[in-house]
Amino acid sequence: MQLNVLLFASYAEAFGGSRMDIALADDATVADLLEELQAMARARGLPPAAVAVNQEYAAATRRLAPGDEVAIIPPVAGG
Amino acid sequence: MQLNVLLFASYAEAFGGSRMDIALADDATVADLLEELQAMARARGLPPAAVAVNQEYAAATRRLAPGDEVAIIPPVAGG
Amino acid sequence: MSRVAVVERPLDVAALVAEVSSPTDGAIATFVGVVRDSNAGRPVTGIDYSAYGPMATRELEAIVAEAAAAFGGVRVAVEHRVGTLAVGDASVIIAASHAHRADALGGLGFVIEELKRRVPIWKREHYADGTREWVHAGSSRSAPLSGGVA
Amino acid sequence: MSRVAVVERPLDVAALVAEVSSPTDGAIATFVGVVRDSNAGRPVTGIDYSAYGPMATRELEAIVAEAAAAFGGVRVAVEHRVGTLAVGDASVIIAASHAHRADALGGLGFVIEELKRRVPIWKREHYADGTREWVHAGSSRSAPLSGGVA
Repeated sequence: MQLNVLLFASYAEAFGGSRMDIALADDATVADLLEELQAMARARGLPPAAVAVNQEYAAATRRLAPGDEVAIIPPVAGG
Repeated sequence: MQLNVLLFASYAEAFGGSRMDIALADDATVADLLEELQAMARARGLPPAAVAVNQEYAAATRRLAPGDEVAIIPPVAGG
Repeated sequence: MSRVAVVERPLDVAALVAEVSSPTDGAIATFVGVVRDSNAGRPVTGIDYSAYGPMATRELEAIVAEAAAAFGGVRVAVEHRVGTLAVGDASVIIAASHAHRADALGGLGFVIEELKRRVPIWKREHYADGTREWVHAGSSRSAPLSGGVA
Repeated sequence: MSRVAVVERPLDVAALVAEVSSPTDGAIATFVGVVRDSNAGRPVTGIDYSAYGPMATRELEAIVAEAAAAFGGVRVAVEHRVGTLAVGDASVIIAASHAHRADALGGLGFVIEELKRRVPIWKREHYADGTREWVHAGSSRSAPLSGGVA
């Protein structure tokens, strides 16, 4: 499964854009996506991030589907 | 000692004005003033009040002096 | 730094926010007290507010000084209106400004609670049936330092 | 009853107060977040705010619904600004209205804390020396439901 994830803030800056393609197994979960990102993020000195699926924070065990809107959520700093 | 005390709110309404003369012993304290007022207030169904001397809440043991600005402070309801 | 006043004109929340704001501060918390259309189930049409003006000002000054001491130097502006107010009119506005939100919010809460507890201001509600009544919600707590009457 | 928005224009505290006010309500509490001129000792000249707009709106809607459930139906308006803000500009305004002050103040505090904890909005500070940096104050708490990266 090819996912096109949304990137924001420090992640968008580090990866050079607001979207990035990531290849995952067809039965991949949020945890698998995070593992895939982990080495890339660490190499760039990025802080821990969360994942949102269809505009809601997603549990690590959640299965991803090709049509999902998947976003990497760096530590928030609103207010 | 003749005191001219300031009245507010329900006390001013009940006693018909914003000031009232009260005769007290020359060594009278705030407690003596409250005792003097007590029967009058109770007869009119007024709520418990505090006394301020020179624009500050006064302890019951405080001695009153002829030049003091003395005020009867009904329960406050600002805000 | 702080300012308090008892006034006879309409209050303006934006003016108080502007007054307390500062380039060093990241948080401004405000409280607006408003005349509402009922109290304890009775329809209210308006409220007369009156004050022992000089003492109310002194108490408010003491309260904002205590707030600054307790909440990291929080800067506060308070205006309380007196006179006859209609439903929807603001009776009091408090604005508290600080570098950080904890002290702005803490200072705000402190000032409104102390104001209601001890500032010599009174109100008489006007009801829809034409009657009027003094509101004595805080009776016992209004006498912090002397004995009660009656 | 409540309303939330992520906007690209200046914010107006008086407008939000007017929006939440109601004849049944006696208390309106507001919070204004403002860009300040320093952070952790470094001179700041401005902040870029960005958001994951649709999710930020959904989270804010969830937060004001939770506030209403926890604080007696408190009515809340929230606007968060995004874009490049200068020192002194308001980045967020929250207004909370209720019959009584405890729920207005309680609802206000709840909304600002939850907003900072979970709404997907980010900021990059501009410093006087020309550098810029992402602010990641709430790192660990920003991942309430999934594991962290790196």
